[in-house]
Amino acid sequence: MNANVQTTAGRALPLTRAGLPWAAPGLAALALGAVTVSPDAYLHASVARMLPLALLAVSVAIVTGHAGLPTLGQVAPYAAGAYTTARLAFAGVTLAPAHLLAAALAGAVTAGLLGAVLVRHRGTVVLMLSLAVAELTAITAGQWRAVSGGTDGLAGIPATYLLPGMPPLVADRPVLLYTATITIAATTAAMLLLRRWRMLLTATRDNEGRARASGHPVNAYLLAVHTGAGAVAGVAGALLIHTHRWITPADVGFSTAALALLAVVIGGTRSLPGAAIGALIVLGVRDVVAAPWPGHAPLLLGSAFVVAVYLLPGGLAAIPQRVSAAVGRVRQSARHTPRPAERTPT
Amino acid sequence: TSSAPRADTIRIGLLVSLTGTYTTVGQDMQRGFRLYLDTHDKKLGGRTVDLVVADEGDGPATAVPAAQKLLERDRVVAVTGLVGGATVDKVQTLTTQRRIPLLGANARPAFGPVAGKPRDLAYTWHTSYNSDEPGIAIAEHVKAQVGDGAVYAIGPNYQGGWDELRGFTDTFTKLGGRLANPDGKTLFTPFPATENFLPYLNKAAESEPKAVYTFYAGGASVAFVKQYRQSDLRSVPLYAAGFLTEGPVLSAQGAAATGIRNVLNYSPTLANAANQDFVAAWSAAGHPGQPTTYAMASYDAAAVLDRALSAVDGQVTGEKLNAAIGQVGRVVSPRGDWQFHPREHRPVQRWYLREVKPDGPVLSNMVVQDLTTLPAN
Amino acid sequence: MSTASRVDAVDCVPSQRSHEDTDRAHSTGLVVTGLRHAYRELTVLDLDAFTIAPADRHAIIGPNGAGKSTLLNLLAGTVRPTTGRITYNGQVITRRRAGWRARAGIGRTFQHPTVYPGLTVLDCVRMGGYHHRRNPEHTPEQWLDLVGLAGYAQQLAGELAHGHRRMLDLAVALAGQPRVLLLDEPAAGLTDTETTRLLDILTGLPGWMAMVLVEHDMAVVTALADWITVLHHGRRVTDGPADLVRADPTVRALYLGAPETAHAAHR
Amino acid sequence: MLRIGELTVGYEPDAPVLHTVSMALPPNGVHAIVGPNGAGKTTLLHTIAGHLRPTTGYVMLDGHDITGIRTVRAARAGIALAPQGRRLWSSLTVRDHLTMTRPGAATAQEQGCGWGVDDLLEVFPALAARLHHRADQLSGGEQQMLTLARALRLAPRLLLCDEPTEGLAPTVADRIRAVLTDLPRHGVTVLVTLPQTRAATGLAHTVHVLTAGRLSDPVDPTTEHTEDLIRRHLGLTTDTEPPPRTERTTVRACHRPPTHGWHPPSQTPTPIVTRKGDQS
Amino acid sequence: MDAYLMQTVDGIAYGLLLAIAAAGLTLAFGAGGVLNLAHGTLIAAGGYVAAATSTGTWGSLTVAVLAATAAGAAGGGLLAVATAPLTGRGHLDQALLTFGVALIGADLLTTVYGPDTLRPRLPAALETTITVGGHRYPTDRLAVLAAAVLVAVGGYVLLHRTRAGRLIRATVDDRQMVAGIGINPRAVDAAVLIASGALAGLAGALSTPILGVGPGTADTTLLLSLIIVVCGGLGSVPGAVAAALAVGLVQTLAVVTTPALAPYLLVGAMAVMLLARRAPQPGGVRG
Ligand SMILES: Nc1ncnc2c1ncn2[C@@H]1O[C@H](COP(=O)(O)OP(=O)(O)OP(=O)(O)O)[C@@H](O)[C@H]1O
Ligand SMILES: Nc1ncnc2c1ncn2[C@@H]1O[C@H](COP(=O)(O)OP(=O)(O)OP(=O)(O)O)[C@@H](O)[C@H]1O
Ligand SMILES: [Mg+2]
Ligand SMILES: [Mg+2]
Repeated sequence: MNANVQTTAGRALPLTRAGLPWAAPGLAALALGAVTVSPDAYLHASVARMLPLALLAVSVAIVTGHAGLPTLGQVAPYAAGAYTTARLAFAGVTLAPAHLLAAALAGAVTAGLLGAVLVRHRGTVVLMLSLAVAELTAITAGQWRAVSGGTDGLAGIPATYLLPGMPPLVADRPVLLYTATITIAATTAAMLLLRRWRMLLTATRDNEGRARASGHPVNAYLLAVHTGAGAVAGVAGALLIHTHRWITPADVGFSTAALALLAVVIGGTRSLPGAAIGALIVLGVRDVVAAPWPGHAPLLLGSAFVVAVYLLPGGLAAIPQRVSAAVGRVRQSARHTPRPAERTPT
Repeated sequence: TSSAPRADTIRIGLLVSLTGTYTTVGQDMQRGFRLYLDTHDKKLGGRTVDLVVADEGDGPATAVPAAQKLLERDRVVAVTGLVGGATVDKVQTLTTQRRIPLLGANARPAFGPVAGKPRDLAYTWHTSYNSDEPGIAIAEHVKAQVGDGAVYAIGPNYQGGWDELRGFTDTFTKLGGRLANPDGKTLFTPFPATENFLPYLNKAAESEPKAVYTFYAGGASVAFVKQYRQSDLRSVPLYAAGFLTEGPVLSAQGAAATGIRNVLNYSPTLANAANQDFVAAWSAAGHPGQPTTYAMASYDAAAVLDRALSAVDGQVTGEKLNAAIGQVGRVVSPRGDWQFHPREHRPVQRWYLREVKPDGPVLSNMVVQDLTTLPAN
Repeated sequence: MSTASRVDAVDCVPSQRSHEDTDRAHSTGLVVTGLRHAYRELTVLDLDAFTIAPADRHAIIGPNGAGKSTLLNLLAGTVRPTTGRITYNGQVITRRRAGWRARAGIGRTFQHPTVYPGLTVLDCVRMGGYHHRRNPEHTPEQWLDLVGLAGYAQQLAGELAHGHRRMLDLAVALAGQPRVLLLDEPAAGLTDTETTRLLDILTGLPGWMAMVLVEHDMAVVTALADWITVLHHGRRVTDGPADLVRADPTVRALYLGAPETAHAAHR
Repeated sequence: MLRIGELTVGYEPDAPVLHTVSMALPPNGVHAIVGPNGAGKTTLLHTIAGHLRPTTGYVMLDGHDITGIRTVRAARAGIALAPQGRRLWSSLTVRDHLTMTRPGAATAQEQGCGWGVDDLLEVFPALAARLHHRADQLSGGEQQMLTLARALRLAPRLLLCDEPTEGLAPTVADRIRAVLTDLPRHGVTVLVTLPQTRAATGLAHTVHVLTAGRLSDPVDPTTEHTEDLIRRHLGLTTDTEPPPRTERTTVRACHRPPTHGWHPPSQTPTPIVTRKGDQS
Repeated sequence: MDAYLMQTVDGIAYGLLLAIAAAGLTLAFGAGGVLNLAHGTLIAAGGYVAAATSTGTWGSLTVAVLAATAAGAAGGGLLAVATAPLTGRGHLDQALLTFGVALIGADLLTTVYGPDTLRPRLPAALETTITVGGHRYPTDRLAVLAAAVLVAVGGYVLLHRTRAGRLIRATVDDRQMVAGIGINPRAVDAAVLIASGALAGLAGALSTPILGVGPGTADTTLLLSLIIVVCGGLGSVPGAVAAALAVGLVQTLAVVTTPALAPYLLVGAMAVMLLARRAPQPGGVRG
């Protein structure tokens, strides 16, 4: 059997295959750089404001795409990170590294505890359990007034400092630079870690029974990934406080979770940069593109979702592959003459 | 729209909910503001107004980006509207930072400290009221009505509900009133999830209250009123913050709402001339039903801006406009004349006791009596 | 559930195995006692005692639905028994999960192999040996070579033909370096040549490895097994050395049918 | 009955699995395809049943061009497939499978007979005992029986069976062979893939050999040297030759008990987890 | 005790009201495998249509119910067309599409009917209360209770007792083999969505007289329906009814007995219901 011929042919070009996962973060970094350089303060503030959700979407993509557990529950570690940061800031701890560390820890612990329950389930049950998690997070945030300030939330959270002695991070451009750096760094770190785990997680998603029969502690893998994603979500929560300096329970509730999950689908479930860009698209449509038509943001957002489903099967992440496949088809038809249309029914 | 406005044109941002739970309120506020413009030649203080409307949505998550766009892209000289308390709380820091007056026309939250310092309210004004004022205003009347009897307090479980109910219960108990609630604490129902109030109401009936006090708004108020009349409480007098029966919800409630006594700073049946003009203009503009307190407060916000802008010379800036707002003095309003409280930057105004009665073919909140003027200086 | 041909009445026939074999199994093999598995009221397996000692080549045969796969699932930890006890190397493992047992050396193949459709064939084998010390004598490539899939190393496992998947499943199981290998119909759907290759692979495995073989192809069973257990309705009908069992009239009536019909000429 | 011409089929654009395959099946017979694993047997049956579209070539049923028609129409035209790998509806019971599938109207009339649920249960008594079990609760062999029963229930004119006896006990396999042999008398043409040459020659009127996507001319199994002929077809074109005997020693050699990691159990019970880095 | 009896009756009535709301989703998502997040929007559409049609007479009520059902079916048909190209692309893509459709639909509904909360007018006989065991109880809820029983029985027969019901589930399990027995799986998909849309429209007409219909209706009903369908075990009518009753009782009995926990009760109960189900023994049991 000419198996070798069969396997190499017809696949994505080798260049896109190897370079693809890194092209996206590179491009994203470039785009963000361009935004930072531009003089438009509104642009700076808008993009900075979107990045926490982008990082949350990355965390959702890790759980949904890589662990195979569709989740709305990552808002819980997000909330843990955000409120930890807020409380630290109110308590006088204003150093960004301390915030990030504490938030990551809080997120990981929260996700670890939730994961212990969630990873025993699969599919729709996970989705609904995590929906319960999202709702409970928002409700708890609303009721626990001492921490969250009630349903109206907290405002006027002290600004953070990158290092002692530096000016506070309040101006739009530095905030954007800082947030973008953290977002890209966290995404890249997650991608690197996941690359090492790719085989294990694919196996777990594809055929859990076989994986267990080969000695793989499947639930432990999933718990580890869930916890790690929780740390990312915690960092995203810290960024939320750093960019907004306010928070309401609704920001850590179902609607945020749903937006993050939809961003992940737009990005192409397993692609972390895709998820982040998906989040930027979603928020961009809702907050920027729709602004001239007040009251019709849902209409535009809905249309964007519909268009994304039809035009981007497989999400943003699949675009390079589809392009290279199209190129392949063109080449193919150039080489072969089209097959004869007539069949000879004798 | 980012080009600089001409000298005789000024740009004003109207941030209201056009999507989500509070769309009705937001729409009314927009109608109110535009009504003032339309009846005043589309000019405020002699300047043509370029009104930029932005959607507040369901809360700060959508409202803050919209506010930021108003401030940074459209460079408005004032922001008005704002339906939700949480939104005001967050947007206020943005406007203050940029020295642009924020002239809220609906919710006014408690404004917690910023970074440990008390909130700077120099640039923050409201043409509405504090959320606890309706309850404060009606407490004495209810006490007089129930005598020694107990009152059952029930409301939605969120900041607005907490404030509204606290205003009533604190004042009521200070006056020696007794709550019928088992532990003396107001019953708060999950918000916005509750649509079936019957269990709560039937439960409340067990404590045999002399009256019930409540605050709900929007869709929940329709369900509440309808189910109140189906519950074991049906013949117990119902007192409420006026939002329960304000605006289009009243027609959805239908006959079930008749007889509800409620408190508000406005009624379309008020007999003053400003109100008669206002109501007439409202109908003339083709808007359905009668104007609401939301529309009225937004109408007044336009009126305040009108007076303030006429006092500003030359190029309008946020600072100049803010200073002028502080000087507007008496505002002639459909609710009766009022003026800003010098420190609190909100109206010192009269509150009315209203009752839902048939007014010709439709139901209306008819004024029964004046209650009190708040805030007391 | 009552037809004349049924042997429901037959209770679990005691095992014929010698005491030495059983003792060996107690210290270093798998021992099953009083194992019963039921789905709701339907008992699908009921074995009083069943032992696998190192170096055993133990075949399990029986009609469809006899409970053979269920027995393998129970041994591998994929399902939990309703009652009963399983020990391995003298240690009770009844409550241990499948992953733990696999790491402890109980490997298996599946009756309906799918392996990992999204991984390449080579990666599938890598995943099989993931929990084991890398051994230069047994690289994944060598395992693939052994089962004859070296040419497909970079193809996705989901795109393999059915017979190839079965061989890949075996390679994955072997990569786990088991001490007890549970094989569920490894020859089903294989061609003559592949069956020969399979037999070569299995007979070539280290002698100390215990093997439990579920198979309907009697040629394979005869070539490999030195002990056969016959199951029916979850109970042991008989067991014994291969040739004795094959000659057993009950087994013929129940399972094998007349030897001539098996491959009788057409017409 | 069925004519296939110059069929080229593949899963990816430039890597066909079947190369210009042609064959003609006379009606009312049992026809077998044998070939090594991965030769493309399943691919061929799926193409006939409309699950796959060929890149070139044609498929004709009773003189009608059915190339690339959709599965629904193929089924309505009287083609039933008993696929490899069961493909049952896991949430339905055995009874549901049988009652839901109904004889295609046209074929049932023509044939004047179909398989009733009771007939099928008589052929597969094991299913009768499992009528109310869901398909995913059946044993492997029971699933295989149900796959066949479902295809038969459709009363097809052309029955495609992909390795129908896989995983079946010898007695049941015999019964199925008997059923298949009997089908032509009811006007059904059977195309069956079988991995084993002997099984095919015992069953079919004609045998085709498929190797590496190329189909041989039909072989008549009644002639004397059939099996040799088939062997030759297989042997001539396969590159996966039966391994020469010498290979066996290499296999052995590669399985010396390893020195570490995979060591033979000693008589004394050892800690059993052999995780990476457990012993050092 | 007597009071709790009343609350229990109300819990059952409210639960059955929710069961009606969830009926369409039970069919589409539970049985048909289409995660239809536009379900709530279809219910709202039915509600608006009913509110606009009914004038308080029996005749207009009948027309309203029929019109709402037809509107829902039309919406379902639209969804069927929209989701047809997505077969085989998984739940998340369906979720994205139907969520988009839901957002668009909600915008259109508020544009057409305005943002106010509307309530269909009922005939006077249904607006009153009747006395049950010394307590008064609203007639409209009893009427809905009766309608719910009809819908549930009908749904049970359709899904669990007819060939159509089996076809729906078979199509989810393996569409190609459904085609292989001569039935077009796309037709099955379309029929499922149209029927589910009709049920949603009907639910809108039946529930809005009690709860009203406004911009928030779609989200609230979608959430409750999802909870009921998933807790009920996806596609089982008795399961869905049981889950609906459980939710109904939680929302009536539990919230008044432990008001402090009221905000947590609904989702908490859902989580408990899901966790109480034995965690599935994941794949591979079938060797
Ligand atoms: N979905 C697929 N994508 C790509 N290649 C495939 C796919 N399915 C099968 N193939 C390839 O096509 C070839 C023929 O496969 P097919 O399943 O038709 O073989 P077969 O003759 O039926 O083998 P077996 O006897 O093992 O069932 C194999 O090389 C296989 O790898
Ligand atoms: N999850 C389940 N629920 C109910 N019954 C089951 C379940 N799994 C298996 N069974 C039943 O248990 C019996 C034994 O099944 P098992 O798979 O062990 O049979 P088997 O001996 O491997 O048969 P085959 O040779 O056909 O593979 C079968 O009758 C089957 O129907
Ligand atoms: Mg089996
Ligand atoms: Mg095959």
